Amino acid sequence: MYSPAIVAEAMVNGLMTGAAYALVALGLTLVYGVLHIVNFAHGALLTCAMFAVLGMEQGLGIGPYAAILPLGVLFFLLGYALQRYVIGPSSHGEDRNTLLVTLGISIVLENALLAAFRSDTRTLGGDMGFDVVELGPMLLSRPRLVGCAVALVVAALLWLLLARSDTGRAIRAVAKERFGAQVVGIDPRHIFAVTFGIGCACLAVAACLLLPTFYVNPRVGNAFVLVAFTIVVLGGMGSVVGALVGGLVIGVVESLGGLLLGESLGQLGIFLIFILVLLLRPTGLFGARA
Amino acid sequence: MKPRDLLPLLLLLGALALTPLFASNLLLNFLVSALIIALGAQGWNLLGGYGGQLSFGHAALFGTGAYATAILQVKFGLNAWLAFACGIALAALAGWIIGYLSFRARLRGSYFALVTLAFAEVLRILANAADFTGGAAGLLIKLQPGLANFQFASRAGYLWAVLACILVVGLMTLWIDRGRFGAQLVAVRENEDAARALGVDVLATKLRAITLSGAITGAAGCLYAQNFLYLDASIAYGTWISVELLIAAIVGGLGTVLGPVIGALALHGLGEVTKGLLGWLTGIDLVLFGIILIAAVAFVPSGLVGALRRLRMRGAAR
Amino acid sequence: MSLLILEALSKRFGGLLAVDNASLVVREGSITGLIGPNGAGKTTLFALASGFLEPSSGHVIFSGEDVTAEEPHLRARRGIARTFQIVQPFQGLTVRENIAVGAYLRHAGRDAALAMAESVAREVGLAPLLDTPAAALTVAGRKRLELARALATQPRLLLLDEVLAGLNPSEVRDILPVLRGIRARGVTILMIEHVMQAVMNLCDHVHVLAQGRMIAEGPPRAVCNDPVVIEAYLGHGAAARIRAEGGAHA
Amino acid sequence: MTSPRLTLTRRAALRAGAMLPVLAAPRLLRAQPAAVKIGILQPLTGALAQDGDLGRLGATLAAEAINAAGGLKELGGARVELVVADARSNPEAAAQEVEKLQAEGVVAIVGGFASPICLAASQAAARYDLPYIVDVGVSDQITTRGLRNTFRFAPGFGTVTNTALANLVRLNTAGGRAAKTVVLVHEDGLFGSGLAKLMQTELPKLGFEVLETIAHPTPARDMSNVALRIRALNPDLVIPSSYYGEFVLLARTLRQQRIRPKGIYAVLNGAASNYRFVKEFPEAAEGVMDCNHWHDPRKEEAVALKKKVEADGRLWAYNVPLNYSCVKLVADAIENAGAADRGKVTEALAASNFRGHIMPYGPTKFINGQNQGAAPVNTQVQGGDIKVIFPESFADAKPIFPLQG
Repeated sequence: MYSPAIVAEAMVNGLMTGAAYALVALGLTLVYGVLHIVNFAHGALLTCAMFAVLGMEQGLGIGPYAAILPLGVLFFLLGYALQRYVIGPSSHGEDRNTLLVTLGISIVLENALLAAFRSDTRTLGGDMGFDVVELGPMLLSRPRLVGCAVALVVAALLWLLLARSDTGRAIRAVAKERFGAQVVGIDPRHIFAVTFGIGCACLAVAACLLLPTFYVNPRVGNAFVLVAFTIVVLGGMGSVVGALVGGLVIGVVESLGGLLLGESLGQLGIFLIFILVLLLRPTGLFGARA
Repeated sequence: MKPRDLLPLLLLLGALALTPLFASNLLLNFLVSALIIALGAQGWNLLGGYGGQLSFGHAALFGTGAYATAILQVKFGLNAWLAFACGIALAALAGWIIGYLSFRARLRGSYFALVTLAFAEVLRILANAADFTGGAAGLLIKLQPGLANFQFASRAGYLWAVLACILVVGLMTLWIDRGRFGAQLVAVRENEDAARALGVDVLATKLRAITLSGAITGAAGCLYAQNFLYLDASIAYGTWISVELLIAAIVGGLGTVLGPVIGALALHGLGEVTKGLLGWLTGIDLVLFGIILIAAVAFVPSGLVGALRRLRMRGAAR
Repeated sequence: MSLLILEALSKRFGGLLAVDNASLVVREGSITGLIGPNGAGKTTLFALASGFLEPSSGHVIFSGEDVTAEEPHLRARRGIARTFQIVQPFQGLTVRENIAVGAYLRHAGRDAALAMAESVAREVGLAPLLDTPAAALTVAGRKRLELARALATQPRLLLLDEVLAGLNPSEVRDILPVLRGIRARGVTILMIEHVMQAVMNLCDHVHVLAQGRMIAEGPPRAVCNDPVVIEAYLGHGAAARIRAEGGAHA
Repeated sequence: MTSPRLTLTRRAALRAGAMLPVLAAPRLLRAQPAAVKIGILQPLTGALAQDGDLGRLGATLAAEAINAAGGLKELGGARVELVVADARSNPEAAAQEVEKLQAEGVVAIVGGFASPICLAASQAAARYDLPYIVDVGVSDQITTRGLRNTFRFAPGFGTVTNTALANLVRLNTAGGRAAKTVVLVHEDGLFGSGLAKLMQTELPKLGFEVLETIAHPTPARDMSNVALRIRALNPDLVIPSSYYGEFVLLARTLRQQRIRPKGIYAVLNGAASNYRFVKEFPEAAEGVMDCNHWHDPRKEEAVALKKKVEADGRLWAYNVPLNYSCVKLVADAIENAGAADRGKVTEALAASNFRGHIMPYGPTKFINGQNQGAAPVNTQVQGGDIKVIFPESFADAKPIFPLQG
């Protein structure tokens, strides 16, 4: 019913959207894989990051791409502090408490943003969103292409960090065997906080890449949370490669589902995949077998 | 059951039942809203508190109860009381189906939490798109106060209806707490393998728990529909309801008979207080609410009922 | 009369053959030992016997009936109870509540179950600790709790996975009469054990598992002197060395 | 119904008692009659907070205007005092807030914004015979339930759709029947779906072919696929009904994908007649038409109010003049009733013939709670401004249709 060119373009669109999803999911999967917590504050933190991008542009004249580095660092510190001084101490190592604490944080952040910025939907000024790259018959949004590329680079860097660096080894050690790691002199609290910080830094990067083509309001992050969870599950909780591939797969599924079934029911596809993966292969595509 | 075990429950519910004698409608309305959540949280608590299966998707059960009651009345002209009973039954069925699928697949912990969340979302999208649920326009139950229609002219009627349900569920929870099923359920929560070795049918135990949980939370959904007389997909199946139920149960004290009731009242009360204090700047009241929630978890990790128990023990020790 | 028969059981995990064509018979009323070096597959064999794992091939026959495909809780109902090598107490519950979970298998009522729990606690020496949270028990206490919970299910066959490991000699001495008492009540026991003193003292019959295969069986003394067994434990040539040393001493 | 009344009076008495020390200041008591309280119910937090905020702004400005002009004259110059309540973007909270407003002793409630909130809140208010004036909620269920206390000042779905279709036909005829095929894009909630359903049945009768109806969720993360489908279908006309964020995404994506239908004819759109959108994306917004609530540009009061709002750095959107008008309508009804008595105010509203509002509706006339004169206005973004193109009686610009591709 649709010409192959349209379907192909939908797939490319899906890949580009999926790359952005993957970035959001990267932070989530890392935090889940290491801390074994479902971070409910993820969406609100993404919203925070998006407001930060907006503020950088409007207040300091720093464009979204130039903001990647400073905001990445800033959100790493923010995430570190949140885990080290709020989530860690107040959850007493109980999953259900972590759940409530992250939920509490999301309520606080979301409404603090609401109080500070009102509920208006805002966008970055300028017509950066209209830049296109012509590829045959396809008109591809330049900011989204850039986003796609940066997402791949970030995923690769993260993978390298985990696989090669000392910090990465420590993170993996803590993820696998908390007490064992402690015995060899790793402070799990520090590592947890570092992990959470990296997760938040991923969000900051995602925000920088999303904003040129998206909008921001105090609730916008929620739109990405459920889909990010789906990706994390699909890719296997804790797997960086899984999050990347999962993000791309979900992006394409959503895109084709939207094209063929309509945007609303297309969402159904995502959740059905989610449920089926959980029921049939709960470790995901790339997760270690439990 | 010893009378001593019953006392706190009866005292609390008795006191609440007497509020219409002196309280304003504002307070009664507040109580009805909070207690509907309390009832739903009792359902959540049976599965999450006693059974250790933390669901993020109890909206699936709440919404099924609510929609069933509404649809049966509006589209099929069923009597409201019958619709109430059917709503409970269908919510229990929904619980059993979700449980059967996920527990058969051996989903636990975060995995179970996420799959329930997804089930609730699927139902929300379907209810929003389907015709017989009224689609996005939702369903309006006709305002016809009268006992036969399960609608009350005064708020007290709703209050007593909810309290009656809470009492029944409270007694049932107490009975479970003191019996074989409760012991096995708690054993499953604490250690599935050990429970299995002791002859506990883990799957059946979990299924019983989620089915009962569905019936209870579904009843809360039915009462919600009868009270507000309007439903749409994001009210019935929205994430907010799952979150409210689990917060109420956890804050109140997991695996305790009174926890969900105390938790729901405390949280709703807190919400009203912060709103009253700081309502002038939109959003700030919820910021305070969030901070208090975090502080509560930090300083009262075992829930309010646990804290009360400790206080009483300290008092007794003196 | 044999109560439990494991018939040519094999269990494969991916490329690893953890249990390889192992057979074993436990006579009713006996205390049978299962010994073998670390990693021999003893715990895997227990998991097959109690239903926690399904064998790749072979059969489990309990009291004349094939229970190979049965779930653990159904086997528990038939009268097979097991303990775990790594103790698995219900951390959040008291000792009484822990044992009661087992007791509820045969007693639907709360009072009967609690009474059963108390009597089992007395039998294994946990009576003074009935209201202690399980999380607060010592290692010895937890081992006793494992035993008590299993006993509370009123089993015909008790599978004990290293209940003595981690105990000091005096604790071991204390628990041996308890085990004898249990057998005296007519409960058959199959135990994995490393504490040879206990094996010698208790067992009527011993099976030896090494690298997933049954390599010897017989009365404890005979088995301990079996060169095949010694080699399995101490490595190739060990038996000859010991014999030589023994000769030199003599 | 008797027992709640009793508690109410008792409570009111208690309140009065508590306030006695304040009122006892003798000069104050004599100089000024008690303020009349009007409840403002808006979704100030949650998903609809943006609209709730705008509604509150309009209501506040109306109260300021009334008080600046000497208050309620029939009541001896009594001041109007607004009691603002937050519906938190959900019907349950809204119903609960109605109880609170009732306890505060308001004489009427204005607001709601979203249809589900209006439905739940007006029903809760009906229990107390408390007059409820719907500001925006367009669902036709609102006025067909037979609730005596509920009034809607603005047009409902039916009226809006009929006007939108009639104007579309006129537009198309004038434009040489350029448009034959249509794609409907709508959000999948109550408002978008309801509208799309109506359009789907009506458009073919008017000679348009509906090629496709595309629903999308709110919030939507991506509009590329909607744009792709539109490009594949290549309709003459796109009719979108979405909230702000999604329409902005759609318009931007269409522009970016160089998809230029002959017209974008929005109905009750969240962005198409929103100045922020026009300012931030002038190119994407240019030429977009909308059939929506809009103030009457002929009325000086409306123009002055718009200037004032913009001078304060706030956004001008239809919520502002609607709520402004609704509060003034209630004030007028109180004046006519001669007392802040809800029964009398309800009667006064039902019989109301109010001209002092700033909407292009003519004098109010309620039948079954619906204002008969209420009608939407067609606007088009032209040269970076929002112009009225229909009705011709007060249009300040000629429609540009079809757009040059």
